[in-house]
Amino acid sequence: MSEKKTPQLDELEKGQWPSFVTEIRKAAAKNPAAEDLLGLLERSYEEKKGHWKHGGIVGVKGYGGGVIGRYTDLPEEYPNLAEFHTIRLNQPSGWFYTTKSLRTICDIWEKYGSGLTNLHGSTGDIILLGTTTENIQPAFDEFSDAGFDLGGSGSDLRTPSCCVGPARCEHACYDTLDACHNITNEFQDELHRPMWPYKFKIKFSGCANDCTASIARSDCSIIGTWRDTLRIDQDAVKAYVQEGLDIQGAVCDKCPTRALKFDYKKNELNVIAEECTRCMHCINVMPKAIRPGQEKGATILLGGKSTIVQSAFMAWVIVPFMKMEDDYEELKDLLRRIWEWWDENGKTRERIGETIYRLGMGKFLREVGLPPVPQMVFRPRANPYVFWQQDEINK
Amino acid sequence: MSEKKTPQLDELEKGQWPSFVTEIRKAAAKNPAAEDLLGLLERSYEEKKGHWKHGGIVGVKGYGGGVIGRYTDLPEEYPNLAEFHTIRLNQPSGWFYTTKSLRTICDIWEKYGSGLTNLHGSTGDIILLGTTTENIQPAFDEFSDAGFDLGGSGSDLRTPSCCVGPARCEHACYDTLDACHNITNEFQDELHRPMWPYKFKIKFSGCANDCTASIARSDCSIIGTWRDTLRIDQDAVKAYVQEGLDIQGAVCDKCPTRALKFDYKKNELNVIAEECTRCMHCINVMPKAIRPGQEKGATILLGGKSTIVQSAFMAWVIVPFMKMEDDYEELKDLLRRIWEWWDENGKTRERIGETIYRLGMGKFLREVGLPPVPQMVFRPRANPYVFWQQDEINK
Amino acid sequence: MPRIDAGPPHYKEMLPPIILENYGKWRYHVIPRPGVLKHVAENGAELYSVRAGSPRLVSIDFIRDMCALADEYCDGFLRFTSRNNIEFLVSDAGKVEPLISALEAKGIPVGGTGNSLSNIVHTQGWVHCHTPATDASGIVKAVMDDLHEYFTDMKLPAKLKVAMACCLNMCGAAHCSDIAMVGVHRTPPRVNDEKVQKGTEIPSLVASCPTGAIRPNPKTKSVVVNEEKCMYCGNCYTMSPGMEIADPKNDGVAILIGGKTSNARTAPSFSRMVIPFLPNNPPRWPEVTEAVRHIVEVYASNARQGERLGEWVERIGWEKFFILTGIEFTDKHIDDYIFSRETFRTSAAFKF
Amino acid sequence: MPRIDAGPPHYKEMLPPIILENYGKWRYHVIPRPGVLKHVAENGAELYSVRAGSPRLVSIDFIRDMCALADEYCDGFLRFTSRNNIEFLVSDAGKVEPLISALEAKGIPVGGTGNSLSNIVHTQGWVHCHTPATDASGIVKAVMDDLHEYFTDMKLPAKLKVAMACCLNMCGAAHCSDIAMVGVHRTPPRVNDEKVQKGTEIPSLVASCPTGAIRPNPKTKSVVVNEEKCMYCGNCYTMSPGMEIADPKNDGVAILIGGKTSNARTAPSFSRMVIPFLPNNPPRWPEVTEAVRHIVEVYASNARQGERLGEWVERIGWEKFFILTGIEFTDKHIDDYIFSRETFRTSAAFKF
Ligand code: SRM
Ligand code: SRM
Ligand code: SRM
Ligand code: SRM
Ligand code: SF4
Ligand code: SF4
Ligand code: SF4
Ligand code: SF4
Ligand code: SF4
Ligand code: SF4
Ligand code: SF4
Ligand code: SF4
Repeated sequence: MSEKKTPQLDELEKGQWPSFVTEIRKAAAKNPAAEDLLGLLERSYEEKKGHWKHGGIVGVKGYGGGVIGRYTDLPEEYPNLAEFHTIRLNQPSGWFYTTKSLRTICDIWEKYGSGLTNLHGSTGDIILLGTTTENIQPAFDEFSDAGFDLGGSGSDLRTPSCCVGPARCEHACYDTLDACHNITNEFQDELHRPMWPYKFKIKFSGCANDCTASIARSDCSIIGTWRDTLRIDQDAVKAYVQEGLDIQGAVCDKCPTRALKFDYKKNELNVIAEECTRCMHCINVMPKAIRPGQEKGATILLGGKSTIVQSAFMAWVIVPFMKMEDDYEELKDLLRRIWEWWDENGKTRERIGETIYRLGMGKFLREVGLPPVPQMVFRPRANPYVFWQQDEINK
Repeated sequence: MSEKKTPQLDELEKGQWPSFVTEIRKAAAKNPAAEDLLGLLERSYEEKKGHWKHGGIVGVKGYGGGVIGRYTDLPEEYPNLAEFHTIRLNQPSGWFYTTKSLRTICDIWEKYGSGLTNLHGSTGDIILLGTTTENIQPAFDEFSDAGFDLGGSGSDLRTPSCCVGPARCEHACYDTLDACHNITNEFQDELHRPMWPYKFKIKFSGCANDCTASIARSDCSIIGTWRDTLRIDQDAVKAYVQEGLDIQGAVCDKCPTRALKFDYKKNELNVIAEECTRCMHCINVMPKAIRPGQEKGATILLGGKSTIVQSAFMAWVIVPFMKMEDDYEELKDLLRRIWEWWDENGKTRERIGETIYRLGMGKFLREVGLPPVPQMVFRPRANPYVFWQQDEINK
Repeated sequence: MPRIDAGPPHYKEMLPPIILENYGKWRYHVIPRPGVLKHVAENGAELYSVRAGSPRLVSIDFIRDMCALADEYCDGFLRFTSRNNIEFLVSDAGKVEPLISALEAKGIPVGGTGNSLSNIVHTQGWVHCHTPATDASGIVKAVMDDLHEYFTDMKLPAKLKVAMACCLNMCGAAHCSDIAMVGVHRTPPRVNDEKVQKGTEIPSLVASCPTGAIRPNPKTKSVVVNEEKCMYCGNCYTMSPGMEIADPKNDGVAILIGGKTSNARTAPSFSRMVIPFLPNNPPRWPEVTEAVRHIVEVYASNARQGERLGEWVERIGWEKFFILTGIEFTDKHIDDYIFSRETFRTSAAFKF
Repeated sequence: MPRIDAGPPHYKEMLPPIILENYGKWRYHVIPRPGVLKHVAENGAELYSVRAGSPRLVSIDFIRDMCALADEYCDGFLRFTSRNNIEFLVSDAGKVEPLISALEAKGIPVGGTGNSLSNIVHTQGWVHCHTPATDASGIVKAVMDDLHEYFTDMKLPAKLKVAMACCLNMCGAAHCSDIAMVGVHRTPPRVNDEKVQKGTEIPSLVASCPTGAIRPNPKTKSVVVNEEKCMYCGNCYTMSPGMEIADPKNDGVAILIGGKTSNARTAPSFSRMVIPFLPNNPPRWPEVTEAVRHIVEVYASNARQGERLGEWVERIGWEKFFILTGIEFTDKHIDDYIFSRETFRTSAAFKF
């Protein structure tokens, strides 16, 4: 294949942004599958059509997921892509690495794979793109020895991920890295052996800025918050005034609940605690002067997913406030109850949000044992189509 | 029956608000059916249960609607309610009456009915409550001679109604009374001979205050508006300032698009024409100083209805601006096209809004021949589930 | 000779001279006192409309009484409003106060203008309809007695539009009212096979159920109801007398709030359920009147001037509304029908 | 010996000393220049994160190169962001500029912080997935080349989060991004009966169609598609290789805008369709890059400081957005799926 020209892809080596084509080319220099990939991709560019197909399930002993089988539909022409599977490795919390650990991955992948990766996949895994059926197990064995494990795929728990949180962010309301690590380890069975109606994703964000986009991208979104009052340092407020920040315009007027009052005369900023919805805006603009309260924890939201089938859903509040402590027992217990309910009620390929949408929050809350609270809704129902339970009516 | 006690209803003759029980009692003094009604109602109050049932269809020669058949399920006990039908008379535009015309109605109804009425029914008709099958035709004949005609019922056009409009309101952007009268007369056949999948209501409001609640209560809601700029009389603005009106707070800050700028120094109020959405708020607060523009017409909205089956729908924009002139030919033509489409596509007991919801605005607009415009939506679709037409794709 | 399709009387025949002269030429209005609108025309002409409350369900005697007043004070011209109030069209300013006195002497309240509670748009109930879950006129009377002061005064933050519908057909704008009282059932229909067999079109009956709870039963030539799926809307009963839905032990009233239809400031909005059920306690429905008064009072004392009920709640947040009113929030408040998704709080920002 | 279910490496092993010491004790941050975050701890310790763009699809050579830089400038510690940028964790202020120079020398852009365009979250496309309607990496490269200045500068009104998904599965947060490019099909699947017969569970296949367009065909033991009902989502193809959906002549890219996921100021929101279709024109998709640039430019020159793209559009109104951008509004923009009702303008207030 190496002689083949790739005029279209060549165009994508121009320009200022680093080029994935250059990357494939680098891998192609050492690896025949990567070389075939250049050719196949050029062909796709010509034909405006992908050349990958469904195929047999592949995997690692003891695991039900973590590897995505992939086969080209042109195996005669691109024999090195006849099998070109993906291995998903579970990333460390917060995507932190030592160069040593990254190099280990590279070395193993050089041996068993195409040398191409995604850092990272959209769910958060280390994506190792392109290996053969045969190489999967030995590759896994070495990754495992090096301290890595597979991520999720199929109808299971998917690899949880988290924002940088307390490792480098002053806003973090709970330890996202620890929570992510802890939950990932607690639910290894759920992560590695598909058993549910469909996939289930968990993402951890330390505050309402939601730097993992968890509300849109995970079935269970865990967003840090606080229950008391945000803290304001009046000296720092004065310093911002001196720097020329328009506190009224850029902060107070944009507070969604108008909870902030700026006193021009005293250069003092005050918050009406019960009005604040902890949206993070003021803290974002004035991180030196304002920070979260002290009674910290997280809001648990459920149901996020993308478009297929019933439309995209954003996750919604099911627990307004949960302390993130005691080894996350409360969260774990809740997740187990949710999964049990979903397992019993969900249809095949129905995400938890769709199951609840179909059957109703009322049934879900009653059966999972969560108390209904107004925080779960933007507003109550507009229709009067209420279901009554047997014990609520007069016989 | 006259000896029967009505202890429960008696309670409803107490209190400061005029009592419907007193009204029934007045009618009962002259009419045995009204007298039975007191007894039947008292019984409903005891049993917490209605005593009316479905029954045979009744009507007037040449008409398919306008009369609602009603029968008690206790005819033995309340023989005068064995038949107790409603006649719906089409009210004059704007519910204006001379005392002469009202007295005529009373006289005829005294002769043929219970003497009880609703002024008016929720759709707008003069509701004559309670007559026998036998009396319907002679009652109609006399009403007809007196210049009245039946309203709608069943799967037909329902009696249109309109706000007081130019008769007494400075805000009216078109002649609601004339439009209502004209359209009602144009579509007498549609009003009187049920022919559609379900009912169809039209209401006319002269401006966005929507004093007939048309957006919620009618399939087709016709709301007055203007296309140029609202007019501000600066002298009157100054007068309001002098009266102590907080123009910034009560007017500018509440303008939904912040289109109004108040100049404190000059006591001048100005509008950014293209920002104004003609919501009426500023005009409502300062009717002496602000009024609609001069290029007046109406916005046409479609699809309003109450809860059953698919949820309540509010009507939505299908024509942002239509001149209300030339004998309303444009509107009539549009209505005809809408009805034709609905007739072809609607299921039994499916309101037009539900038909469009089921089949999509795209299909509706294409087939009815209306150009899609952004004014039809608050925001575009969030899903990418677009239908393409045969002539739009490459073969 | 009766004519067919003659249409309604022409409205122009019904208009007083002052209106005919100033038709489309009104310049502005003021509200000199509760219940009175003063409209001033471009040429300076002044029309006083005196708005009077009506029970809507009225006898011909009542109408004749009102006609007598109209003859005396306004040359025989009057109208009704879209909320069933009566408006006396007075062109002689001097007759306004005498008319008001005459009305009050008859026990007819004057009010309903400006920032007041207007008349309650309502329906038939036990008086004349066959599908009600409660009465309409009775509740309306009880509530209007209780809230009378808000009709005759203009002491609310904004207009307050209350509606009453006796079943989920909601004949009126209950679904978009500041406060709506709606008759609701709470148990599935009991199928009377005999009645269903007689003249009910089974496929239409099956199709009428919003939740698909009705299945045909070929054996009985009738239908069966999946009670788990039924939410008691009563639509099947509208389709067939055999679907007996009325249940005196369990029928009652739900309260929804926060709707509006005007476009002023904010878009028209649906009313939202705040009390899923209150019992039918005729003749005066104390639980209902109390609940409505309570909501009105909390609104009146918390909202800003000019804020409609729903605008106020949306500003402070529904979670705050439940705290301020002390109304219990339950699973019944959470939507589980077609458009439920839009009501879920897909945001981490809320008040505790 | 490989272990099963050992889980990922512990993150603490991956953290530089300055983070271990100040874990959970950061006090505030500033952005001294585009691409550099300076976090200050309670004890005054300072950590500089240098953010560098990555094509995400990278070779091990690239990773080793980055490791070499990390070794040289930050003691061997680095991380990746949730948008696939690389962050070098520099504890020595003096090494920041040299690191940046070294990166730039390698053609690696530094930026993506504050009010800038960050990296484009994207997917596999023709490189590795079997359901794509377009490529992902190619479009991303073309767009990032074109908008490079917005990555390296912070001259936008607010953060700009762009996503690219190559099919409607939308592997990423395309559905809630400021700008989303989504690969779309436009013709119904061509049923390959043979492939369907082989191992496809027909009931699951039928159930997979959101619009109910697929019916089983007992004769062929396959299925038929009601082409009128199909909106080309491709979900059936995910279920069965026999539902051939790719159509080079008609596949392309749709643009959606205005979504966000942060709760700051306004609730998270979905992206909304503004351009239903642009053709697949590899290798550089000029129609797509132009459309995106145009939207970014109109946004940048019209929005207020601090306003996310969707916040800006919601403030001015979508009708105004279409005027300002000159993008044509068509029937395709109007929702016709489950939650369409909520998007209809049920209000008479709008801009012309
Ligand atoms: C690799 C990855 C895209 C990427 O380039 O990063 C990916 C790739 C695929 N996704 Fe995904 N999804 C990936 C993250 C996502 C995300 C984003 C996220 O997790 O934050 C989403 C949207 C969020 C969500 O879950 O809804 C996502 C929504 C889907 C869906 C639609 C699910 C739905 O309910 O709407 C499918 C369809 C399916 O499951 O059959 C899907 C299916 C697929 C499949 C398995 C389709 C297939 O069978 O070929 C793709 C395999 C491609 C391949 O070549 O290996 N992928 N997928 C991401 C996983 C990497 C990782 O593990 O880190
Ligand atoms: C009389 C009236 C209530 C009133 O007390 O004022 C009324 C009474 C009935 N309505 Fe209504 N509707 C009346 C206005 C309304 C309105 C309000 C409006 O028109 O502005 C609505 C809500 C708006 C709408 O159309 O959606 C309304 C929504 C319904 C519905 C539900 C329709 C839906 O699509 O959701 C039904 C059910 C049906 O049609 O089978 C219904 C059915 C009925 C029936 C015919 C039910 C029945 O078969 O018994 C009621 C006859 C009662 C009787 O005793 O005569 N009525 N109905 C109103 C008509 C008077 C008039 O002509 O002026
Ligand atoms: C007489 C009537 C029209 C008719 O043809 O019958 C009418 C007449 C006027 N309306 Fe209305 N409205 C009338 C029903 C309505 C309705 C419909 C309804 O109540 O079901 C609405 C929409 C209700 C809603 O939004 O839920 C309505 C929303 C308004 C508004 C907008 C209020 C707001 O801020 O939301 C105004 C403006 C204002 O009052 O500032 C208004 C203003 C007016 C003005 C001031 C117009 C004018 O300049 O003459 C009239 C006197 C209002 C007053 O009472 O203070 N009118 N008005 C109706 C009287 C009903 C009644 O007896 O109480
Ligand atoms: C590094 C990263 C977290 C991680 O674990 O990887 C991160 C880090 C920070 N985010 Fe973020 N955010 C990161 C992804 C996100 C995401 C998710 C995404 O992009 O997919 C979001 C939600 C996106 C959305 O709303 O659509 C996000 C929404 C924010 C916001 C809210 C912005 C807004 O006003 O809507 C802030 C606050 C701010 O910047 O004022 C914020 C603030 C911050 C701060 C300032 C937090 C801090 O004090 O350290 C960090 C530097 C921001 C900067 O770049 O200017 N971060 N941030 C992510 C960097 C991605 C990248 O490479 O560009
Ligand atoms: S989500 Fe909050 S805590 Fe986490 S990185 Fe973003 S701003 Fe920091
Ligand atoms: S966090 Fe948000 S809601 Fe709370 S005071 Fe700050 S800006 Fe307002
Ligand atoms: S809708 Fe407008 S024009 Fe009609 S009465 Fe109300 S305020 Fe006047
Ligand atoms: S009519 Fe409404 S939108 Fe227009 S300027 Fe007045 S308040 Fe603003
Ligand atoms: S609301 Fe229901 S019960 Fe009341 S009048 Fe209308 S249809 Fe009859
Ligand atoms: S009451 Fe409503 S939900 Fe119940 S069976 Fe009848 S139609 Fe269906
Ligand atoms: S968006 Fe679609 S085509 Fe792209 S990687 Fe995900 S599943 Fe594959
Ligand atoms: S592409 Fe989507 S809509 Fe079309 S048949 Fe397949 S699943 Fe159904």
